Amino acid sequence: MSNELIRLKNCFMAFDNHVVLNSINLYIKDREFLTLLGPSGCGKTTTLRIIGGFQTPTSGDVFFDGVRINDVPPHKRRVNTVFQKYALFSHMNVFENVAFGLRIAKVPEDEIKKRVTETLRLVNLPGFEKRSVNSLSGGQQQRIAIARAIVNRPQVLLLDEPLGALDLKLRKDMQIELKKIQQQVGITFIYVTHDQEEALTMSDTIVVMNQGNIQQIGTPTDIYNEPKNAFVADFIGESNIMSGVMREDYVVTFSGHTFRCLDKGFSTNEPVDVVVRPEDLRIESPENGALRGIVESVVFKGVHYEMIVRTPAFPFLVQSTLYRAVGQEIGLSLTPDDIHIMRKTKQPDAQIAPSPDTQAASLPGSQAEGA
Amino acid sequence: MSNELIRLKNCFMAFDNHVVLNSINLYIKDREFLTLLGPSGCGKTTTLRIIGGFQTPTSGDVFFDGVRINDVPPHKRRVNTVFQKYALFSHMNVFENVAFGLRIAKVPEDEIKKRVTETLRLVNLPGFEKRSVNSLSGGQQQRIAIARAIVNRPQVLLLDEPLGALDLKLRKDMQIELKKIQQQVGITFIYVTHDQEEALTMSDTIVVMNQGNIQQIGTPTDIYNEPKNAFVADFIGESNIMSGVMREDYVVTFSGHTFRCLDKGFSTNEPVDVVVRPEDLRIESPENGALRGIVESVVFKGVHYEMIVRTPAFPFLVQSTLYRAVGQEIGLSLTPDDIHIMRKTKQPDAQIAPSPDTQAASLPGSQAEGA
Amino acid sequence: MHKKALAVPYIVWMAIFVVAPLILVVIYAFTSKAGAFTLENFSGMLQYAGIFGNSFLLAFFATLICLVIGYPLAYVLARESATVRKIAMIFIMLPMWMNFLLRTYAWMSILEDTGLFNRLLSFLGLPTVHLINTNAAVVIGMVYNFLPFMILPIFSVIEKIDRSTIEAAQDLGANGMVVFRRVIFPLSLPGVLSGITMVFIPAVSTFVISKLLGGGMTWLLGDLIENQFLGNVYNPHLGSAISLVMMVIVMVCMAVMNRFGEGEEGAVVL
Amino acid sequence: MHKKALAVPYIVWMAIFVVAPLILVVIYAFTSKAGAFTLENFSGMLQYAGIFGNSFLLAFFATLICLVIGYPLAYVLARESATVRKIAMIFIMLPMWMNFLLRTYAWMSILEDTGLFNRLLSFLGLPTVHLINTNAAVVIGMVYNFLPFMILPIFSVIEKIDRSTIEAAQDLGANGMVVFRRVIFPLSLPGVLSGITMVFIPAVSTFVISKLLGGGMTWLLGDLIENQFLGNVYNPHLGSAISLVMMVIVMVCMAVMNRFGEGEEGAVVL
Repeated sequence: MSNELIRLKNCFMAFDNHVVLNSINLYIKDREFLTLLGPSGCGKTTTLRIIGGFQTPTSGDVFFDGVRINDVPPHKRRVNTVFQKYALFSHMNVFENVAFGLRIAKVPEDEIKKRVTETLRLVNLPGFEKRSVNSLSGGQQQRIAIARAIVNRPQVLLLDEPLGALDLKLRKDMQIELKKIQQQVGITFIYVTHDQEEALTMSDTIVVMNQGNIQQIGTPTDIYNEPKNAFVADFIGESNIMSGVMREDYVVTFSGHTFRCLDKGFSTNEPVDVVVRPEDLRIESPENGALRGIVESVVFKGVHYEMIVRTPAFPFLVQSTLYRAVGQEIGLSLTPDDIHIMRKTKQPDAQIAPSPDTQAASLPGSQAEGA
Repeated sequence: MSNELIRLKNCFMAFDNHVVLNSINLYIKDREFLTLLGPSGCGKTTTLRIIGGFQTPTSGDVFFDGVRINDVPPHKRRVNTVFQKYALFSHMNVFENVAFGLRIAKVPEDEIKKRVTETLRLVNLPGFEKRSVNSLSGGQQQRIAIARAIVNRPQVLLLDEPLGALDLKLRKDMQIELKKIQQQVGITFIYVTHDQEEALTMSDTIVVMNQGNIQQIGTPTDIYNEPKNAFVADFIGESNIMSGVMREDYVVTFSGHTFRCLDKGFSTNEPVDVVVRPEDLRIESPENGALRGIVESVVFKGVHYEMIVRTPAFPFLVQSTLYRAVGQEIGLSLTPDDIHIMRKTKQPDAQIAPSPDTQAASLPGSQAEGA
Repeated sequence: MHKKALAVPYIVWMAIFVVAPLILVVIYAFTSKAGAFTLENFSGMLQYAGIFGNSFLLAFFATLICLVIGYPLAYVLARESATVRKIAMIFIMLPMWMNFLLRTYAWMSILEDTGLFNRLLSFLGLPTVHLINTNAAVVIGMVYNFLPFMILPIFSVIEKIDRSTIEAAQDLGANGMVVFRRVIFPLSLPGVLSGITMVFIPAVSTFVISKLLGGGMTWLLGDLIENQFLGNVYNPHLGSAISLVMMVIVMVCMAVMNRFGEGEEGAVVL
Repeated sequence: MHKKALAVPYIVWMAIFVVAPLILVVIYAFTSKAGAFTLENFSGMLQYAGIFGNSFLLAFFATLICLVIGYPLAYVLARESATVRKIAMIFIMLPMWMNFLLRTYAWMSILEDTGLFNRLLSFLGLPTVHLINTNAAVVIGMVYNFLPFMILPIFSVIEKIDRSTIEAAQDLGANGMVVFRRVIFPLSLPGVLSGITMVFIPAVSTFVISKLLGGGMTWLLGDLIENQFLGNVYNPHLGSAISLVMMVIVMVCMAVMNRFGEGEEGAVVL
């Protein structure tokens, strides 16, 4: 509690009878890199905008350093934002963009010059002062947006999917750079993304959200290794998610077999969700595996192969550096700590997305017409 | 050669003295899934547009089924395109959008109805006929764009970064679905992307491009395991790329040590690029490693940890399921087949991107001002 | 929040500023010179049926010609480079910088029996035509003066049509004609409708053009109204009544057209 | 490619259609009634210096007032919901649907010594003012007639300013006033410039307004030109010359203003 900087208390938000935030509670520590992670429409951006002061919660309170700031307008908050689409001032050059906040704070001119120059060096764009912002590439504009925010030395930097518009390669470089900038300037970063890899790479703390509710808060390792429910498990990485039944403490049945596991405290025969990570399934000879199935597809992913192995009860996604040909029969083994047991939750309505197994449509016809 | 469908011969393209395509040669086989992969501005979209007929090469020829089609306008090519931003007809409903090509081909009305219904089922949007395209989500619009193209049973489907605007999770689902659709309709897909994972997942053949030149053509495994040069190695996956010297056949010196390798045919003491994949470096005790270094940073990536291990000569990127704390001294070992040797190429001018090692800027000041 | 509180009385005040004169016109139309309520101003309206008919007919033709000339021009321009577009726009706007009377007068001397146009015809060995002081001359004057109002809205709508939408249509087998008919034209309809509105309304009520180019032979509504306000008759009450009736007819026309425009593609007045 | 080949003669033809009358005007201005080249039409211009001065002054004030009234309105509207915007736009455009003469006439009866305005003043216990047949009345008429042309371009530019740009400025410590001064206003300048152009040009050359509301007391350029074309004097050559000079002065004004607008932010005519 000693270094708690921001607290959201029962923040509830609704537009037109549509609940966007469902009474969330969250505190953010000083100097941590916290990521709000979730699919579009989960409320993560709304949460960020409430902290930035651009939206006021319908009910609930926001505290900053112990002081309630619900009614403090954005320009009086010691928080700066990097907007999703940069939102640079197109009528000013790079220098004036970065100097904007300093000029408003009436910082002396030579101090402004010094700080802008230093900050442009920090974001790896030294000498760009006189450039027009419209002439910059996406990655450069992104870095000017960051410079414009951090030059004011805010206590908190809010970042709203800042890398969404960049190429994959550039995005990975910027991830490293953002983390480095955060460590150098030593301030709190609150980061919004829908990219779970981004979240894992950069964060000290991840807040997984869905449909206006916080699903889980924890370190990347917590979230990945101990997802609290099927949604988190599925969102934070590829997973095999099955229905199962807890026979007794440490014993679970799923996929037609009974396994030892590490979980207890469920009632007898309680239905549960069982999650197994694809990289935790080990390929064995058919005789040695706890499960036995046919390789249905193999995709080369670089570091590993990704296979779908169809067992009588369930098609398992398996990641392995070993190659097995399509059609081959293999065994799969798994240890008790590879099995994650979760209480059943009401499954949130998924967005309409393809489910590979319900696909039974035939072709719209053969290729008959002549060229 | 028997099933060659499309051939680009010395295709050269320049706008305003800026070379976009530098005499590329490429052939595409019938029914293959070919991906054009490269960073923005590498010429991949131009290549696609030349095949689609939207651009005519400055010089060079395009052949389709052996016939030169340079001057055939787009509406006479048996090729359909899925555009990057969908390009749906906003004044028509879903049915009319999908039926557009069929109506132009004067297909009978009941046949149109049948094929549109079938195709909407194929893309998992049955019953969407009467919807307005403006009311659909990004993923749904994307699938209507695919339906609108494949309902015409083209011989080739061109896809221009079709998943770029979608959320990560949805993108992964669509990758699987696209691949499935391609197998079901059994036509050639030419796919443009900057996402190497997308390319590895879906393609039969990958064409890596940079600055208007083809860098390498091959299967995903070829490209990943045997990159032809440092650019490909870097672009297709995270890599440690170092300068080295070939002492003699099968012997290479880099990072201050000499290693056995599998490559030969270089002149004595020829300078080369050496690529080592981060997942190929194995963590050992400091005494046992061929290289010895200090862990500088650790990032949890879900499946593995990603560490930067600073050796006296080079900071190695290492991916391992083993955790080592920051500051710990460790050893790294690697086998001859982990070492990839490449001839030096003129390094293409990289776009201005952050290079972690040249970063020496100091902070723009400490956090002094009061709240 | 407090910004809105400030805005409300401001908007109310503006509404009064805008609406007060309109209400006054309505009052005028329903009162006699003595100020008493009367329907007399409307009851005599039938005698002007010919003028109404003529005005709407000429305005209709002028609008139609503006559409036929202006649409292709807007279409061609919207596909040109930025430089060509800019230059063309300057050309199109150029006459607007010149006094309305002046440019209409210039047409008078072009269309005269011995004017530029007939001299050009003679030069080419063609028979001359009598244009000045005919309805044709009035329509030409209207087209010249109001054409920019047709071109601009159509141009700005076509310019905004995404290039890739057109490429998608080509890709699906549509040749140039089909792309236009099934994609570009339907998408440009809002511009066409606003262009028609912006040409038809001033064309119906113009009075200078008919005076100069029509030679006062055929009276139009504009002349009739002007005569009530600036002319010898001076009867603003009748003038207001005529204007009101004209406004109502115009509004009905536009409403009908918009209804068509929203319906089936291609069902527009064309 | 062949499309362009078709477009070229079409554009040339349109250029002739547009430019021919303009050239004719220039020819008129430099010829006598007999058709001989002369500079006489220009040499006598100095005697109209007073009318020129008056016209430009009144147009300047009308433009300024339109800007002062129109900018806040456009600004407020651009931030309103789509429904409010739509309704407000209908209100703003409403007078345009009414005959120009008619709405000006309505103002005449509002501004009369015993008109609506003075009656309102009396009712409020304030002294009445003499407005009709003064320059003030003419300016009011201009403002009323041309205000929509100021509001629309400013509105459409402000409407397009990205909401997040404004949020970014707030985020960086700018309060409402600073956001406006440093971000919104500079970004809205193109709209302001086009609004000024669209009000000033017709205001300089209007003739009906001064006739009805100014009572013919002060002649404006529009009246002077009308008199050459439609009036008793009938001297189109002099009329053309006056118009040309007016056009040149207007263009110089606009060029100077645009130059300022491109320079430092805030250096505009405000």
